[in-house]
Amino acid sequence: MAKPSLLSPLKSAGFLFKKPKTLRYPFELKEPAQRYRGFHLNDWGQCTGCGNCADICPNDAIQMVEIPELEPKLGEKKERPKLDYGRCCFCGLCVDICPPGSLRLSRDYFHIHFDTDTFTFLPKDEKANQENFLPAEKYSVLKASLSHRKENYEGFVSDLQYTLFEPERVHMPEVSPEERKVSFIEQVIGYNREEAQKEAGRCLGCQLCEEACPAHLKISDYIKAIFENKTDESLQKIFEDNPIPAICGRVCMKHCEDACSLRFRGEPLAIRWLKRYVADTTKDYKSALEQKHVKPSGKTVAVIGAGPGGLAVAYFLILKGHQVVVFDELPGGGGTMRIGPPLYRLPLESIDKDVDYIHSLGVEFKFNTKVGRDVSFEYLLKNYDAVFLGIGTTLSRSTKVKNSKKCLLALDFLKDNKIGKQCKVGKEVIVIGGGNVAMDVAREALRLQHMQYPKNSVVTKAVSLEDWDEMPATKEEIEEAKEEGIQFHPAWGPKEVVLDEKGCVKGLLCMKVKSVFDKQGRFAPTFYEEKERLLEGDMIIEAIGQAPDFSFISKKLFDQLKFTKYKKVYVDKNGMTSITGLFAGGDIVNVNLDAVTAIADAKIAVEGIDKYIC
Amino acid sequence: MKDPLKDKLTSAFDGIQIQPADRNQISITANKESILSVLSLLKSNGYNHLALISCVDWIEEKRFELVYILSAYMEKDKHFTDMEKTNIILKTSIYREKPQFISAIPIFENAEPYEREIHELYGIHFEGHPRLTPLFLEREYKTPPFRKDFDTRKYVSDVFDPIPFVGKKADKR
Amino acid sequence: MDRNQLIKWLKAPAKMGHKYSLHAVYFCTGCGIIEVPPSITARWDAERFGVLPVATPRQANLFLITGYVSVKTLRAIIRTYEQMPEPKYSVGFGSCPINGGMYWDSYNTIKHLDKYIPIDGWIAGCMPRPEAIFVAVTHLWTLIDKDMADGYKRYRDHYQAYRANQEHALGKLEWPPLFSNETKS
Amino acid sequence: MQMIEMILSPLLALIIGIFFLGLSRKIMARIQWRYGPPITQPVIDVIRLFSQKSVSHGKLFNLGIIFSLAGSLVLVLFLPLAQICPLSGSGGMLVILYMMLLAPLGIALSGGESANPNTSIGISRKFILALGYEVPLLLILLALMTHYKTISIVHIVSIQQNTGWAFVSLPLLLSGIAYVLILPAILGIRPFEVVQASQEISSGPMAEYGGPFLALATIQHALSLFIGIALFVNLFLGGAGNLLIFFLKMLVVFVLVLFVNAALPRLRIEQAVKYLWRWPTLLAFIGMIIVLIVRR
Amino acid sequence: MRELELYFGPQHLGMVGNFSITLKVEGDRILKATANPGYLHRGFEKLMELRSWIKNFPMVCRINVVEPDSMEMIYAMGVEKLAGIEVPERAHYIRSIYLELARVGSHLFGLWAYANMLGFDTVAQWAMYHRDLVLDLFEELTGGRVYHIYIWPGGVRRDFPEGFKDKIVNTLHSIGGCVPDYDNTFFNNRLFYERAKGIGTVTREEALAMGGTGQVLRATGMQYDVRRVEPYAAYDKVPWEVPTREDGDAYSRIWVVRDEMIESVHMIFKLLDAMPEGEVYNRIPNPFKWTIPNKEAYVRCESSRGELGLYLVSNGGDKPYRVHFRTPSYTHGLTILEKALKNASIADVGNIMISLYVVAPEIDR
Repeated sequence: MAKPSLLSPLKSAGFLFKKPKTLRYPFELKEPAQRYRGFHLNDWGQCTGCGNCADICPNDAIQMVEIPELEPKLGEKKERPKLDYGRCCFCGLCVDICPPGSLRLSRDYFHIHFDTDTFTFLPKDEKANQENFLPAEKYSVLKASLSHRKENYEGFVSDLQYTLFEPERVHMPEVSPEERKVSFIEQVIGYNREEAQKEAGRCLGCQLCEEACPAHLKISDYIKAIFENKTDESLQKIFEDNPIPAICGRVCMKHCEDACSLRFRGEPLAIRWLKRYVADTTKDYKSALEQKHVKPSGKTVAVIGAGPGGLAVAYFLILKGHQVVVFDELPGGGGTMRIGPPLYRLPLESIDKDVDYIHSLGVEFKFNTKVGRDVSFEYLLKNYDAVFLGIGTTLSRSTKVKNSKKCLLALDFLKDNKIGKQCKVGKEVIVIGGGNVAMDVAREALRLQHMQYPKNSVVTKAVSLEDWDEMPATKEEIEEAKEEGIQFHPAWGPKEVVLDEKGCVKGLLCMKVKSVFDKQGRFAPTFYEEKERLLEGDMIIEAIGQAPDFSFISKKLFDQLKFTKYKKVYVDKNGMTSITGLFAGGDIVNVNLDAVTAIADAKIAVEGIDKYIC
Repeated sequence: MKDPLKDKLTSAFDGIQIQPADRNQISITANKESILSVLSLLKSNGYNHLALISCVDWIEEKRFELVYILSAYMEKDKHFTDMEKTNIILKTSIYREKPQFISAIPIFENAEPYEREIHELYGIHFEGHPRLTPLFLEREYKTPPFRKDFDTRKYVSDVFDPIPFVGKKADKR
Repeated sequence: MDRNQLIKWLKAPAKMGHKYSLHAVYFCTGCGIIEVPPSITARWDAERFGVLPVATPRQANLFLITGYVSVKTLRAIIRTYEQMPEPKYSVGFGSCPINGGMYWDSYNTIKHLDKYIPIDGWIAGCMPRPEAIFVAVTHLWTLIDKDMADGYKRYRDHYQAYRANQEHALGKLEWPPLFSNETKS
Repeated sequence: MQMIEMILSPLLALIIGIFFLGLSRKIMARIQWRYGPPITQPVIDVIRLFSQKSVSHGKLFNLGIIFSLAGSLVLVLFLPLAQICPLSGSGGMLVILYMMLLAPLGIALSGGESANPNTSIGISRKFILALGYEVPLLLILLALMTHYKTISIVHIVSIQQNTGWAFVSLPLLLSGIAYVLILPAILGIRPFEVVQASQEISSGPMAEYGGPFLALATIQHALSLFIGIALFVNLFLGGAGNLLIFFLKMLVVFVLVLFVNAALPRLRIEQAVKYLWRWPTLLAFIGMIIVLIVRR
Repeated sequence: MRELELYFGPQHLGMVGNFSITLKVEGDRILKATANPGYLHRGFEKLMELRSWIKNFPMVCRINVVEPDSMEMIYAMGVEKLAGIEVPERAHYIRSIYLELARVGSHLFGLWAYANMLGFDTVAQWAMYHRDLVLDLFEELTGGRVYHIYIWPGGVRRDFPEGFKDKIVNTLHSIGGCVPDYDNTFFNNRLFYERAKGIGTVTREEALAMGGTGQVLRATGMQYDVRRVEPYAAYDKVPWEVPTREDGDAYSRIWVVRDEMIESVHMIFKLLDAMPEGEVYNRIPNPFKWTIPNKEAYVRCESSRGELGLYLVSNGGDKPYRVHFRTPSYTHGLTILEKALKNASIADVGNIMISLYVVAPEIDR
């Protein structure tokens, strides 16, 4: 510390002759920093309207407003965030939580106005709102406002490394491909409690999945219950909408996960596995669920088919106090679930767990009873207050190419392997089809090959009309199939099954596909006739689709049954077909062809039945 | 905490609970009668810095918890010991109905604004406090605002929201 | 200043005076005040625009209400606003006076400042940057030019309503009404 | 001729004073690393202030400020501006000494009417400060009068034109330095900006002025700037033969004073008075004694 | 002389922050001073009880506008202590650098306020200019000039942008280059000495009795600094000094501020050299489902004005049950200020208040 002086301060006078350090705003502009947190930008193309930003806003500044003009899409709400700059504190929490990363902050920060109403604002970005975003040469600071902004002026954006949500899913332990391809051991091991809680903790509670789910399960609720380690409560939530969690937890087509808001920049929440976790950890449904005593209504309903739809109808009806009898030709419940999904995917015990619970509620099951053979359809219609038709698709379609009689059909193959005796497979198996059933068939055939020819080299080939990107099977199914060693031949169409002299299958003659769908998006494949190729194989399985079997219905009644243009059974909003008292659901009604949609149909039908018989 | 002090405290006061130190933090729960003596004992044992007096409203248990947080100033200028690192949280409970307590001003001078604040925001009366006048608030509140049964959102929507806009804006809405 | 402005200035010197000599009340109403010192000092230098903080409201014609307004401050704000000589301009600075901002559910802050005193312009942001103050000043110039910055007139016209709102929020006011009852309401 | 001068002189003072106000803001700004307002800013301010409506606190409140301004205007008439000096013949320095007290008095009258505690503190400060610098000023003027054997400023100026500046003439050097030391106090700038100390007493006497009153007060402030410097230029820097040189001399003095203003903080009032009564008074006293000795 | 009732603030050019002091004066002497806070009371602690843990992060920095960063730090420390969240090594260093930058900025703001109070516009403007340069650094780092919302539980919100180290060094060098100017014009100014020496003296005994911390205590020669006493972030990783003065008056306090600023700059350089590479953020749990076990904690850190504490109680829910900030200005502004103002001159009210570095929003909360 020098001695205080009177003269030393006068040295400051020297600054009179130096250039001032002032920024001569607005003539000298200072760009805001790269990360500046200014007004919002929202890419409406990416935004899903999930509302996480509104939930995290500490100031209640974000409101989700409905935009009627938006086209509805899967996993998207017709809502967009609306900002109130009379509330916003520019903290950027909304940016860090935004799962698709559509909400960003720009470097604009001017809005000066005499009217407070202009401070509420629906953020859009340059793409959606071009007139408000001006290129740098047209932009003027002095006019800057919410409707006069600069183009390409992104500031604080979401960074996957620093997001508030966890983009990566908890790894699901699986049996390795080498191990699983030689047995029918269940591929997925399942979460333990910590893993399940951790995974459940990723859920942001935006409920996009609930809208996407055909049966509208209360997904965020039951996942929250899992997070809080209340599996019983979670199971109760599931059972409100879905009585077969053990089945659905394994084979559901998980429309919910396709809609999960985390899917954009990370992996979607493992909703299906979590449902499976709940179903599996609960040893006994009965103790976990409270059974309410309902006064019996005295009405009886017949359900044809014990598939997911039939089971769901039975369950919901019994809860309403109606007597239910379920008829099925198979020796156990589950319908297609019992025969379709291979054992490594859906073990029989899981099916029986769900079916047994429904049975324990008082539903009468008549297995090994084929309607039309053991009991007539007209009898059911006459003697029961209502009949639910949940027969599903039980006939496999054939390609009908030359010699296709020599091929096996997918459903028969699967059924025999699952509940009958194992098939003898060839060393080179060709599977025609690119759907999930084809994958199941191929992978099952592969396992059988490995089990039956443990020493020899074997090969399974999958032929599909569709190319990689169009293949209807799910991505992970294809991935797993590839892991296990299945050869894919996409974009090849079958032309002829080639036989050798003995009449045994020698191979499949294929031709290159030009296109699968026509301009309207209908299935109408065209081929390059000249590009041919012979795939060798000693066994061919056709897995190109299924059709329902209505043979048990008499001609007279069948004529009364109306169909939609997709060749589906027509039902009204109550789930009733054109025949009074006959309700229908499941694969014969909807185009989704999966379990959860069948449950959704069942719920509609149950309401209809209830209304009809009471 | 040094053991002698612990012994002193447990021997001198009934019903005192001392939780073991957790990351430089010791919680002591004492009876409300003995709190001032505990404070002065702690002060004479080196914990001479009253950092904070706080209050927690445990509405379900129908009690207010008064919290005194103490730490130690250094005894010598450049000498640091573990004692300075330690924060003592001294807690006591008082009834929620007509809450009353004794002022700690005679022991710690800077307790004055803290107690004044708690009086204002929780409605706890401190005996022996020279000026329990309003510190922060301008309006009068039936329930002191920091109590858990005071719902500030309801208050805002009841009191401020009905006030109408003026002029053009009022006509527009 | 271009030539047109020069002509206008010659026509209406008072208006130009109001525009280019905005003396601001230095009142730290809220946290927004933190950006006022930078803007009036060397880095940004608001004095280039004729903006200068002055000591008392009597000398000022610009009132920057910087940030949230607690009930206790509201009393001081009304007092200060009424002391300012007409014509006077008030600018709400930051989110909080517009719609409550961060403190929308606080029992001790008011949400809409324009219910109590008229405001001529609002600046969005939390904090608005110093640049925003300058742009606001230029906007205010435009408003003054177009005679749209008429908050003080509105205050006179609707004084009864404003006073009623003030008394609703603050209880009885200890000072007499600024305008007598005869003014139209 | 005298009539024209009577009008011209205050007008010039006004222009120069307001120019100095603008200049001071500009120069201060430059020392503070910034550009500062346009130099015409005080004019705009004054125009704006005149157009504003303001509350009056009573007749005396209105009269006081006019009284103060009138005092300053009349004082200008007694000051020679280069060749212009409307009332050169009469009064002389004693009048100036007397008139210089009028301005604070007017402000005091006016401020006393408004019951603002800051104003009353400001007024008391103003008088204390005036008391502080009047003593050395009186001694300095006495020394000058004794040295030049006249009380007329015009004479003093004309003598200096012949014999050189008083500031550099040995006998008057100390008095000159004393004047320099009290000049900030006369001008009311730092370190003697105690009267208007806005950060302490909200600009003191001006606290209740708004609108036209403040405009008048600003003009009065500008005039007092002019008077303080013009007096120094006349008494110690030999006045000037023409207006330009007079103005340049004033400018130099003003800029130097501004450096002090920029580099020093404000003193407390008692420190200010203590200072004023110590060093400048001492110097002025010694200076006077020297003058007396030299006279012998 | 008659007694006058004088209101210093809230609308006052010398008042920093919305605060007011009611003075009872006789002539120029103050008989009694009563601090009158509450102009900025927003019921912060109540509002925080209504918002979830993560939503409080944008809230908490608003408590103190001058140095929001230590507020962020204290809340992050409290939450980390309650929830047991670990912070990566690099984040500790970044936090320290960030907090020291904030301290420099805050002290420069204090210098502005103090110089402005003395009518010392020139230095005030310089200090504010240099603070703005520090704010530019913050803007670059965090995206906000004033409210940075940068320190999160589990680390910091973003890593340093590219080339940021050099920017810090350059900016600090350019500020440091002006230290001689400041010294010449302000700190070694005779009139500053006259104005501040012996004004607002708080002796060590008084300071200890009234719970003073920060410069108030360090100006009396005690090296009490929470960064040293109970080190947090990376303050125990590099060597640094605690500057002190002996007299306990405004002059000593301002000098302590100056020395602390210089020490902070040196510390930043050391921290920058020692900073390791690596992660800066351990992801916190999903904010919508984040609950913290039933616990209480008291944490403290050294803000630019003294000891800043936080008493945080959780009842196991997704929101804090009780938050209480122990802010240095509370004691300094309500207890010590009233005592220090007694018998002072009116001209020194702001002088004393700002030398105690009373920041009003911190008192009111």
